[in-house]
Amino acid sequence: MSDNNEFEPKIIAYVCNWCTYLGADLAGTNRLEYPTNVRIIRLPCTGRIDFNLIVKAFEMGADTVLVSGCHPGDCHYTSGNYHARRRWMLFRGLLDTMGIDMERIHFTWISAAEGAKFQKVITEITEKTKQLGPYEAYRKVCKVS
Amino acid sequence: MSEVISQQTLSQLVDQWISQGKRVAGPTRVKPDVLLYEFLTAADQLLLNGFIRPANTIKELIFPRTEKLYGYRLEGKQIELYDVEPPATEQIVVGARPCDAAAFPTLDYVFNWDYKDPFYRRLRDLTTIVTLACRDHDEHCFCTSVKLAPDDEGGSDAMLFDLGDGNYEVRCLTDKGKALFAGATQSSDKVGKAGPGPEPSIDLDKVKQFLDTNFESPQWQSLSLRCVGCGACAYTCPTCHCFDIVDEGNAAGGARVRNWDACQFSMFTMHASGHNPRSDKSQRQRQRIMHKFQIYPDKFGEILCTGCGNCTRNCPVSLGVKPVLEAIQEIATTETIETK
Amino acid sequence: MLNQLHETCRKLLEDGTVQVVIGYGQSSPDTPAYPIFVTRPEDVQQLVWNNQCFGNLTTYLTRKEVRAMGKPAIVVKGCDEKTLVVLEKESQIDRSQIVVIGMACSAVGNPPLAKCQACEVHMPRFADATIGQVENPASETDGRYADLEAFLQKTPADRMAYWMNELDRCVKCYACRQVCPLCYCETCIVDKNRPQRIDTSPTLKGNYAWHITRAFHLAARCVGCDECTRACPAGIDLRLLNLSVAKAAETDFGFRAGMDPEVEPVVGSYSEQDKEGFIR
Amino acid sequence: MTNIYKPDLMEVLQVKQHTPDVKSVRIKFQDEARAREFDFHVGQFGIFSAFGYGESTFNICSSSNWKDYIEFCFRKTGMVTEALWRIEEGDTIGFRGPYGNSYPMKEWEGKNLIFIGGGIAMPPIRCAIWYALENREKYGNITIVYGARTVDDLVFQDELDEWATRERVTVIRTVDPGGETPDWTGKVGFVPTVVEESNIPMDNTAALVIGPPIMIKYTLPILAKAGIADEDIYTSLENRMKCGVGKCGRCNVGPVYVCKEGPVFNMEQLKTLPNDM
Repeated sequence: MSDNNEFEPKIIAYVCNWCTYLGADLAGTNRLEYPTNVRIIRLPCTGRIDFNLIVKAFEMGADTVLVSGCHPGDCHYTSGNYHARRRWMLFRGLLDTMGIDMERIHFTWISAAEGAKFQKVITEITEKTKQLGPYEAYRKVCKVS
Repeated sequence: MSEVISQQTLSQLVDQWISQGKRVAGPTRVKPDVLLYEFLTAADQLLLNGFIRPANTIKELIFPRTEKLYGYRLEGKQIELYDVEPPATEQIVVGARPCDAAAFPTLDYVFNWDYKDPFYRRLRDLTTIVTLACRDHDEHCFCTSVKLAPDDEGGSDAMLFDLGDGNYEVRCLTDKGKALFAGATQSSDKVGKAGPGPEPSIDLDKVKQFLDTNFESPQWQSLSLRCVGCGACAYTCPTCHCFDIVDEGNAAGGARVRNWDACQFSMFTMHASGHNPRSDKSQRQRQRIMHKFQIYPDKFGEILCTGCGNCTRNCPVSLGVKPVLEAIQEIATTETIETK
Repeated sequence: MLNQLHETCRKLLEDGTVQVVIGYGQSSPDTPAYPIFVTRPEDVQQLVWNNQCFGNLTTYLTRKEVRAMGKPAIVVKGCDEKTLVVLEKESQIDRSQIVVIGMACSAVGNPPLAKCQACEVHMPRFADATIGQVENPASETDGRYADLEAFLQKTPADRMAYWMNELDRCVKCYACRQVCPLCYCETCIVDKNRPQRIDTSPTLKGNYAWHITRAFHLAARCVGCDECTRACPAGIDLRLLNLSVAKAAETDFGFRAGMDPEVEPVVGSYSEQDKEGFIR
Repeated sequence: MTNIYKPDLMEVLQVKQHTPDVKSVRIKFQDEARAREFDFHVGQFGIFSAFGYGESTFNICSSSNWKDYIEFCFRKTGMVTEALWRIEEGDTIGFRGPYGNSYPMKEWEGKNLIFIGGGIAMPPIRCAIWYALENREKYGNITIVYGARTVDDLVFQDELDEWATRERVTVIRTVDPGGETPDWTGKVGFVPTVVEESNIPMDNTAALVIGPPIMIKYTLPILAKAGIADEDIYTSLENRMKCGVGKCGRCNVGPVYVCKEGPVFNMEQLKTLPNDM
């Protein structure tokens, strides 16, 4: 297979403004290269990450979704990430029942100092998504009949 | 003399239509306790007997729950509109109930007055409806109260009568129907007969009189009190035809789509200003009943109800048209007595 | 039992304790009972109680038309009563302004509904008046999630296929939302369009988005009355979706909505100790 | 078969902002043949679309004598109007119509006209005012009473100025108490009161009253008292519509489909309709 034909996944990363976004920024200033497959969407806090946004990302053709924020205890708003964590735990149960591929939804804590971790995470999930291939199943759902 | 077809030949015919690439729909069990009109992939999915009627209607074949009106492509400031490829596949419904089919002659009025709706007409032309005369009815059926019958021929291209011996009498009512069964039937001296149908229980004149004079009646409040405000009645009604028009798409393009809508939703009439002419569910329930039994008859001369009873069967609180009409009738009777 | 119900309600209406009794009526035997609103003592005879009393009447407590009728008494089964706990926790009702008439219930439906098979609240627990006694109530089982667990035996791909088939039938009549006593939002998120989060079209895409949203907005709130499933004209087994979130809440937080009025709701609170194996 | 739901594509010629949340837009048909054959009567409405967002119903607020373009005016309140708010000169939008009935400009000939409007109701009156001014000899005295919450909320202010310079035209502007500015020269007070206090001669007069229901409610008795018959008092209803062609089932007031039998009604007709507004 030539390089041109290789599957390039679309990865949507919802990141919080205070930690992961700065972590991504740090990766940039430190010239830590990571795959360009990721599209970063900055939100104030992981507590703001409405689960509809995860669904929306898949609707719009994402192959993988990453949600990332401050480490527990580091939330700029004290507890946004704790609330988010609870919701994700419940949400995973629902998505699992619906047969949504849980290997395509990732959650991480990446602080403003962890540029290297950001690089590592993005590289890993890009590789992982490449192995999984395009998320055809959800595209089938979204093909308007 | 009559024309009959055996169950076996009918099945072969259905399979033949399917293999010809036609879309064939009929009552089928999608789950042990869920019986619906659905497209069939084989004749053995078709169920004709042993139930009163499916929970949905065949309206969907001609007025789909969601339908693209046209597509659009956006490129910079350029916009291009394009027609969505019109459906060209013939559709056949087998085993529809007469109360489903009877809706179409009534709906023809609204979809064709002044502005003609091309989408409705196209699918109407492409669809052949084979009904099965009803032998049984349940407590929710009231076709006889709205001047129909278990073997009403309105909207049917052909009608089957169960002869009870594994054969059906076929009465072809239109050219479309004749074409469908040409050469497949045999002459016989057996003549089918529908069941007696429900005893008429509603005096429509009395109801109409009430509606004409009781727009502002406190009774609407009590008549609608238990309504939870969903659209189950409207969406499983053969004659409800209200719709919404929305855009589906993104910055590059998409489609303008029409979707079923229902007068029981408060958003249905909400103005941009926030004012809502029907902000109360009593007003919405009134609209539904008025539309069916006053507005539509006054405008088009037909009642917008075929008495199928689906609204009540599907209602989570067993409301729907019949209980409301019966209550109206009772109120009307009591009031007449009181004024005397 | 029925007599006792009638007498209790008559008394409540007669002495003006309540202005309306929200209970069950029935047009003929063995047909589903439906909600009725009794305001006159002489009409209490219309109230019925039998295994056709499916509805969760608490859904009316938050409706403006019913609120306008005055202080209500409400007939509940043990399962419906759980809703009251959640509604009160969410400040939607003032429990002191409602008279709760709890009915002993062995099961509704014939055969009994799925929820009744693993019911452990045959006797209402917080009612102001409890009527009847359950003879030989089925002993409490751990079978609450049995149907879900059986479903989860399928592969994810098969589960996806199952839901594609089920949700294809959804016509977006919103009966699931409208019957739900906990879907009390003034304006539902699907009715908001700035931005349009959920496609309003009844396509598979719009239906997936809607049902994920519906189930998740009820996360750790749904008490499992299964009214949504009963109301669905397309026969979609929404119960499985509700159960999957409920199971996660019980497994991860030991929380069951509507069971214990003293416990803080799972959503809206947090613990630093929440487990997070899935987060890197 | 004609697709009755498919709009014409229109080029945006001009966008004008009137107030912090009201703009008017001038558009013309991209297709020249359509432009030539297009005709409408003042009072009719159109359904305008921002592709990707949806359709919205507005009165065509330009005069039917203006052949090169049509205009519409809207307040930014929802998804579609927010999208329309963003359009610029040269953009493309959709238009279908004209729909509905129109003002009886013919019947009004030989009469004095009084136009009473509140807030965003000026645009549907404006088309009739221009039409009357363009056929000046056919109509008697013209009085325009226009009120808004604040000075900033008055739309088409420049045109109000111009109308005031015309012969036999009186323009009365008013704002709600508290909505005036230090240099405001118009009146302060609600529209019905201003109508009553202005001693407008109302003999042989037809009135067009459009505005919020509350304004209409209190203005009507004043007109009646001045001797204007119900059949000479007109208004335009603006119900929520989707199809515009009498099918989608939501704009009816009792038995009347506003999109087809309206939007223009006189008070005599409205009095026969149930309270479904």
